[in-house]
Amino acid sequence: MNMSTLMQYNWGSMMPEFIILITAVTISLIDLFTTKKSRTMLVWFALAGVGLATIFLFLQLDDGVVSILGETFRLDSFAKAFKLLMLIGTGFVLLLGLPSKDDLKDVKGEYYYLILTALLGGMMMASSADLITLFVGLELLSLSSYILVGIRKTNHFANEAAFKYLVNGGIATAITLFGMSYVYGLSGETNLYAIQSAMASDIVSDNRFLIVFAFLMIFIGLIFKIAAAPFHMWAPDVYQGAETPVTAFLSVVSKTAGFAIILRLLMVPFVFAPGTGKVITPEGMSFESLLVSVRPYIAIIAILTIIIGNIIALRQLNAKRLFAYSSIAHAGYILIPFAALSEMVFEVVWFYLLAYLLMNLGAFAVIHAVTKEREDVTIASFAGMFRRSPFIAITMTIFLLSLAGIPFTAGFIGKFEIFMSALGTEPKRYFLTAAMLLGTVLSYVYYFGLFVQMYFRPSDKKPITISAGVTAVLTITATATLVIGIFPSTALTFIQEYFQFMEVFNQ
Amino acid sequence: MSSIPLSAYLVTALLLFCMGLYGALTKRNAVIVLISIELMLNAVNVNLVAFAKYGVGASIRGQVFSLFTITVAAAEAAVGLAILIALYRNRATVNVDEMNTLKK
Amino acid sequence: MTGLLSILVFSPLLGIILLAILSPESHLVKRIGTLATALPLLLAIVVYSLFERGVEGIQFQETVTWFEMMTSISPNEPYIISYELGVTGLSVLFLFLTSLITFLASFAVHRITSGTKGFFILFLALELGMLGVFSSENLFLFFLFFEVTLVSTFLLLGRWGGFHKERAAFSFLIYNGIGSVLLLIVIITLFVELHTTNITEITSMLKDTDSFEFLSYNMRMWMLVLLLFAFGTKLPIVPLHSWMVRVHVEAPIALVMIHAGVLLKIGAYGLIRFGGGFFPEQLQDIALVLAILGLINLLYGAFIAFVQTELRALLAYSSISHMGIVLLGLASFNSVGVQGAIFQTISHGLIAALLFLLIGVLLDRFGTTRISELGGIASQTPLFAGFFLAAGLASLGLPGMSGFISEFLAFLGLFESMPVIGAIGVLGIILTAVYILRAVLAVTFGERRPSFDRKMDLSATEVASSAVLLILIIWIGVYPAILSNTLRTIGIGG
Amino acid sequence: MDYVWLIPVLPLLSFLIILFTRPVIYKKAGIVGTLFSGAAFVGALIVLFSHLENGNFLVEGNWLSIHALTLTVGLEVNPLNALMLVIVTLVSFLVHMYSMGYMADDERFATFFGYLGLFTFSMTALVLSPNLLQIYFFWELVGVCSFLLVGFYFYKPEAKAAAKKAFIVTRIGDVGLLVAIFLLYWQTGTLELDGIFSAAEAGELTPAMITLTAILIFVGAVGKSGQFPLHTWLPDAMEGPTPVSALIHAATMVAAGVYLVAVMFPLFTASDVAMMTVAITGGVTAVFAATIALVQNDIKRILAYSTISQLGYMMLALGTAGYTAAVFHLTTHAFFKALLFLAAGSVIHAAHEQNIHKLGGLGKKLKGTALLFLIGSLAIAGFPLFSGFFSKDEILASAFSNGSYILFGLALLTAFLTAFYMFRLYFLVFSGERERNEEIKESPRTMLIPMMVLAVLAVFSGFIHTHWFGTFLGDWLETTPYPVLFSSIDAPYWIMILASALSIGGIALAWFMYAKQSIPRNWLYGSMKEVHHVLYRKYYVDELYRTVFVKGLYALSYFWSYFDRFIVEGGATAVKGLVSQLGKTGVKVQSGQVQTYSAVAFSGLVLVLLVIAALGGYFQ
Repeated sequence: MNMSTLMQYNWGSMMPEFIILITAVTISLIDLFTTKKSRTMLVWFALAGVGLATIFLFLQLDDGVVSILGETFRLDSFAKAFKLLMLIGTGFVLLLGLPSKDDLKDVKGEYYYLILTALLGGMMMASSADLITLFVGLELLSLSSYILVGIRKTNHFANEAAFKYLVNGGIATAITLFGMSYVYGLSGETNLYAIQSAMASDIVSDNRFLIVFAFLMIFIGLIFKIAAAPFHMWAPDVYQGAETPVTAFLSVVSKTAGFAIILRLLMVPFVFAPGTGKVITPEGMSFESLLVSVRPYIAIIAILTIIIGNIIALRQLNAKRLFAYSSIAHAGYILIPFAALSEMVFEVVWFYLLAYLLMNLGAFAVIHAVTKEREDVTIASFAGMFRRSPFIAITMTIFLLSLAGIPFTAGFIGKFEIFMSALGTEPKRYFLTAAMLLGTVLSYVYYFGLFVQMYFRPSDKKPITISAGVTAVLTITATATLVIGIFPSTALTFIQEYFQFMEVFNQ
Repeated sequence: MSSIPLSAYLVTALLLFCMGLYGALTKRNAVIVLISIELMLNAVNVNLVAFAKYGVGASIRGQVFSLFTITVAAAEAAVGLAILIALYRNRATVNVDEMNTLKK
Repeated sequence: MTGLLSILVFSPLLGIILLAILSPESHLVKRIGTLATALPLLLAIVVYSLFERGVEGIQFQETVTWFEMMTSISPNEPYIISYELGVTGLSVLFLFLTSLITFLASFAVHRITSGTKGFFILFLALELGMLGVFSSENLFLFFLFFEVTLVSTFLLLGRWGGFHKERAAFSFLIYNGIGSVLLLIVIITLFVELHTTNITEITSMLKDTDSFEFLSYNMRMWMLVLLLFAFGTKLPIVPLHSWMVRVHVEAPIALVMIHAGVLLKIGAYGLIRFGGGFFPEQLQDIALVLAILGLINLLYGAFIAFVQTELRALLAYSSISHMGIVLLGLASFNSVGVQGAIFQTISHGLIAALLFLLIGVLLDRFGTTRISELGGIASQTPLFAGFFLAAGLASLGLPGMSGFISEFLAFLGLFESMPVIGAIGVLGIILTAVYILRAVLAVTFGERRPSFDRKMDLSATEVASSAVLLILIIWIGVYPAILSNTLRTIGIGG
Repeated sequence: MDYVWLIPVLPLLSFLIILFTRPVIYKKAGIVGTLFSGAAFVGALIVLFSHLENGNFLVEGNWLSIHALTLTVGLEVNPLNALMLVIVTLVSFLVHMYSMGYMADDERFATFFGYLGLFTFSMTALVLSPNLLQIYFFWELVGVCSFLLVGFYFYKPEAKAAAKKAFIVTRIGDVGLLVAIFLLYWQTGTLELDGIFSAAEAGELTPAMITLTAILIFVGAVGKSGQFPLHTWLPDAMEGPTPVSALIHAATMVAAGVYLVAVMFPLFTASDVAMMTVAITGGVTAVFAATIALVQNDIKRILAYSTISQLGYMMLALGTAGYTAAVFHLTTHAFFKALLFLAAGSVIHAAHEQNIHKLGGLGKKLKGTALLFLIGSLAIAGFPLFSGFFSKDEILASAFSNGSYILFGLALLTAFLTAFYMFRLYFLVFSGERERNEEIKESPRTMLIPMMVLAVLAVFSGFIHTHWFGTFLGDWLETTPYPVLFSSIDAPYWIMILASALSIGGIALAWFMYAKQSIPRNWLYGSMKEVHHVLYRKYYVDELYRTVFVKGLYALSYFWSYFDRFIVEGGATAVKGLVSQLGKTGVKVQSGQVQTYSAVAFSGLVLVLLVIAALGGYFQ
């Protein structure tokens, strides 16, 4: 690989990544040479970077599949779609961090460029076509978020949360890697598409149990990122310990990246891999597809996640922990189309992640606003919210309704599609449907419990002042939630026009 | 050419992995926990390198992969220790059992 | 007259907006609130009068494609969902009922002491939901409006309810939440199989035989059972009723009027329109089960109502008992019985509304609805006593009032298909008389209590609103053709 | 004829007018009501005579049509209901007039007349109905009017209880009728009388079905006419104002049961079992009530029991195919029983006392009333040449010619008892001497005139059907449009003599005991204490019902309400508890120990791997 080959790559397709990288580096440099006072501009800088990257991403929407750097970096609809979500999410998170007049002191430069590097990692995960790059991206995201969680050095909750996150994350990574190593061993390839074709070989079908084990190890390792059972238990502690914007980042961007890698890394290479079960066809005995034979286990994991998330959420008093469990439950919902192997899995997952991004970020923005006055936000601190700040109350209402999947919100359409994906496949996935049904009803209790606080309970406290950033986030997310809920076509047609998700499979 | 079969390497790696896991799940000292995680990652490296040499369609990729893993592992260790130090500053302990203020 | 239905359904929005910009202290709130409920009533009357009786099929149909879902694997067959409104003879009656009862209930809202503005806004939202439910021609749309009623009722109940309001609100939420999600399952199953949620299309698609290839008999049966659960919770069918008793006891009177008058009827409407419309064969096969359930409702409710010491709980159980007759009529599975069921839903809507309107007065004047604390009030409040007695008689199915003809038709239908169950069922008629008279006489008759002197009798508005309801009740009772003409085209399955 | 509809409408108008102008017209309500009912009476007379000229009349229209089902409404005039129409309107008119005096100083004067109007409307409409549904419709309405009027003194607990009892007990009967209607509809496809009868004749109904429906209809009649075992409400109904007792609970509504059986007679005659049931019930009731009447002390209750007994008499007649006899007795009974009640009312009005042992010697003070009461008593006792004499004789005759001598015996016994208890009542109230301090004066003319009219009828109405001067009534009744079976009665004369002997004997016995007092009054009490007690407590029927039905109902209801609270709600609560318990454990597992978390995750992985290895057959 010489210079000329390097030059002839279509580097334009990596433009968003480059922009984020450059912004991160510049911010870190500026951070070195500036005083605390003038650091507010960093936020704007970071935002500008993200914005620019988004613009470039939009410019790329129309060009087809591009893969460079020896097939390691791949830009297809799948990548674009998920990158888009991550960029938007990060943008909102940065807006949340927009400091209001009174708290200039705790502006930390590293916070901004670490978020950007984390984002960069996520984007790499979305659009890399090689185990190695995937792994690097994953770790870039993980390492940056470990530090982000513990960024309040002096707060021992933050330290503890960070440490827990790190230990769990490390083990998860190790498990994933272990699985990957076997995949490499059996295929001799690290490129996903090469693996895909190698999977058809006899060696693989002879060691098909090994490949299934590898698959499951990778999967279990990866669900750590999306906080699905049984790898969910870190989430509440970490969410609680971290600063709210960071929590928002973990629960939205990092989760999106997690789904991106799960979908790509588990669907692309293994789509033709042989499974454990035998099927008798007219032209002789063959093995069912691996995805088919592991489906029940994925389904069980999804169901467990939904049940655990919702049931434990019922008993939470701390708002952040509550939403941690709620986001666990939502991870379970999003796993359903994957577990159902629905033909619309990509559309559904993407749409739900979009809805989830809006409503969850909004909810965390509200928590952030409430956090400003007191350290730990409990359910009770929402009491009488409608009197204290109607704006927060109403936006929060929209987010809660959306999370609960009540009509006229994005969340409802998302749930509707998930149900469709579970019932639209043959055979129909009744267990998944039932689990989601149960989860939804359980979730009513704690979401509407917040209504009780906000509208029914009296409050003696003073009105809440919220920063411009939070206001912006709340306004945008709330509006978007409603708009997508009432006119789903806005999002649905966007998918149909720009994202041909099936690209992800072909070379 | 040594005549050690591939499976031997794999078993070694598996044992290594399990030791690491055992350490990570049981040791009370946070530092040891971090080290154990490193152990697990190294198990992966053994796998990769073994496969790269004797595996199906043996190729250089495995070794490249392992290089990346080593680097990342180093970074992870660094971050881990940094966090641990911060924790130690605030709590004056590295005992994992005492890191349970976040619960319920 | 296209767009008329949309105007009707969304007319409460006008009031909502007006109230939203109004200051909570403004004295206009109550007036505007009531006026805002008058508007839909007018429109509903217009729709009702323009409705062509005896004409088959949907009227005032409106169709706008809303959005479509496509899968990248099979993009050529998209899932289309459109905004479709339309009324049949069945739903046009419910539209009128809804807007009327809401209008009358809005006077009861005036007694609310705190947060009248918020109450009215949610109240109008609730009306919007109900109107939407009854005029949607599309299951998806139906569900959306159904949920709107769910949320607004929860908030109304939880904020303005009685002592155990939040408990009541949550049990309402959970039971109905489960119900609605089950309904959603059915809707989606039909949607993914038939690629449409238009009620008429689904009905016709399910009729033709080759649809059995992708929707087997058993599956239909399951869907019917799900529907039975979904709407049975609303109706409610014993033993899914405990939430409903709580709501009756805890909710503010204006809401109870709506709840007993209209919301419970959504259950009946759904069962008739979807259960009967989509899965007639299956319905016929479980007719016996349905009948037995109805019988249980009828007698169970009556027995328990007999020993209630609190009027609102008593009326709650009486509602359960009366809804049993709806089930019986439906189970008879002949046009007479089904019409009886429909008659019963309408008539019970009016009667329940009237009864609770009076209960509201009772609460307002005497501050209690415990039978033991009342008695002999006919001496002080003769008008109230008169109306209360009349309402009671209507509720126990006195000929000349709407209750009688409904029960008569329902049982007449039932006696054709299952005389034995009918014979047991008529016991319910006796029991009804027993508990209604016990309650009514205990409150109005008896020795005069000096402590009740100087209690104010019905006010002019109260007399007017009660009179309107009573007149309708008697009108239907004396000239039932007024309903049957509109329902002429309605068979089993709406 | 075409203006028949006016007859029900007029009283309805009076009801509406009074209802809406109640506060305004107050005292004038009486006049309004009387005028309208008077007009109705005139109308009824016109109808009667025009029927005599140009026969039966029927007009019908659609009421409700649903797919196959078509229900009609209509008006019919045939001999039977033309006669009933006259009776109803006449008595109603007289009672209206009487009430102007009787109710004069009641504060709810207007309301009372409103109710009377409503009742008259319902009763006349009931009589004019050509189909079962319509009959049932007004059947219930008259029931409600009776309920309202019994509970007229709503502040009296007894009145409240009585009203409730009246409504519920009759409703039990009504349900029987309702079921009969349902069955008949699905058997014959119509509810119109001629349709049903023709279907019955054409043999579309199985004999069993005919019997069943007939008996169910009879159950309805039993409820309304206070026949055993549903008689308990009627005596209590005496809590209502006395004019009401005269109008509703003596002359008209309670007779509706008999009327119903008469209307459905073709159906009954088609089934011997049904006929037997009717006859036996009637006979038993007649004696049963008469025996109770022997020992009661309340003037109105005695009359109530006598009413029950007399209605039983009519049923007996019908059961023994004595259609004419029954209708005949219905007519005469309407007059003399109304008279008796009004007279009793005038006594109560004057003396403010209902206990006959506290009354007495009123003959001097209330000459008019005493005379009228005497006429009434003679009539009911069947004293020769009084109206009751002829109608009773007719019944005895039909019972005899029917051939069942037990029933005949019962009838005779009843005749004797009736004579005895009526004159016991008369003598105790009017004869003898008693010093009173308070002033007792004769009732006003508005009350006396109606009684006089009735007295005249009580004396002479018997002559409309005699075997001496002509059986006008019977002949006329035979012009009915329906296939009614008229049994030709050829009774030996000794029956008539025996009957008169019995009545005179009863009167004499009463005279000896209560007027001349040559026989100790309380010999029954003295000699057969138990018997007296059983009779006095009305055979303990009320007690029985209270323990069996009322208590039973309470028991059931409480059982189910506890079931509701503990099983149904308890189940829901249990589920709730289970879920939150799960939540608790989940929270416990969340120990904050980071290594637990990873351990859980890893064990999950291991579990999955083991399972898939086991299921996938890795271990083979």
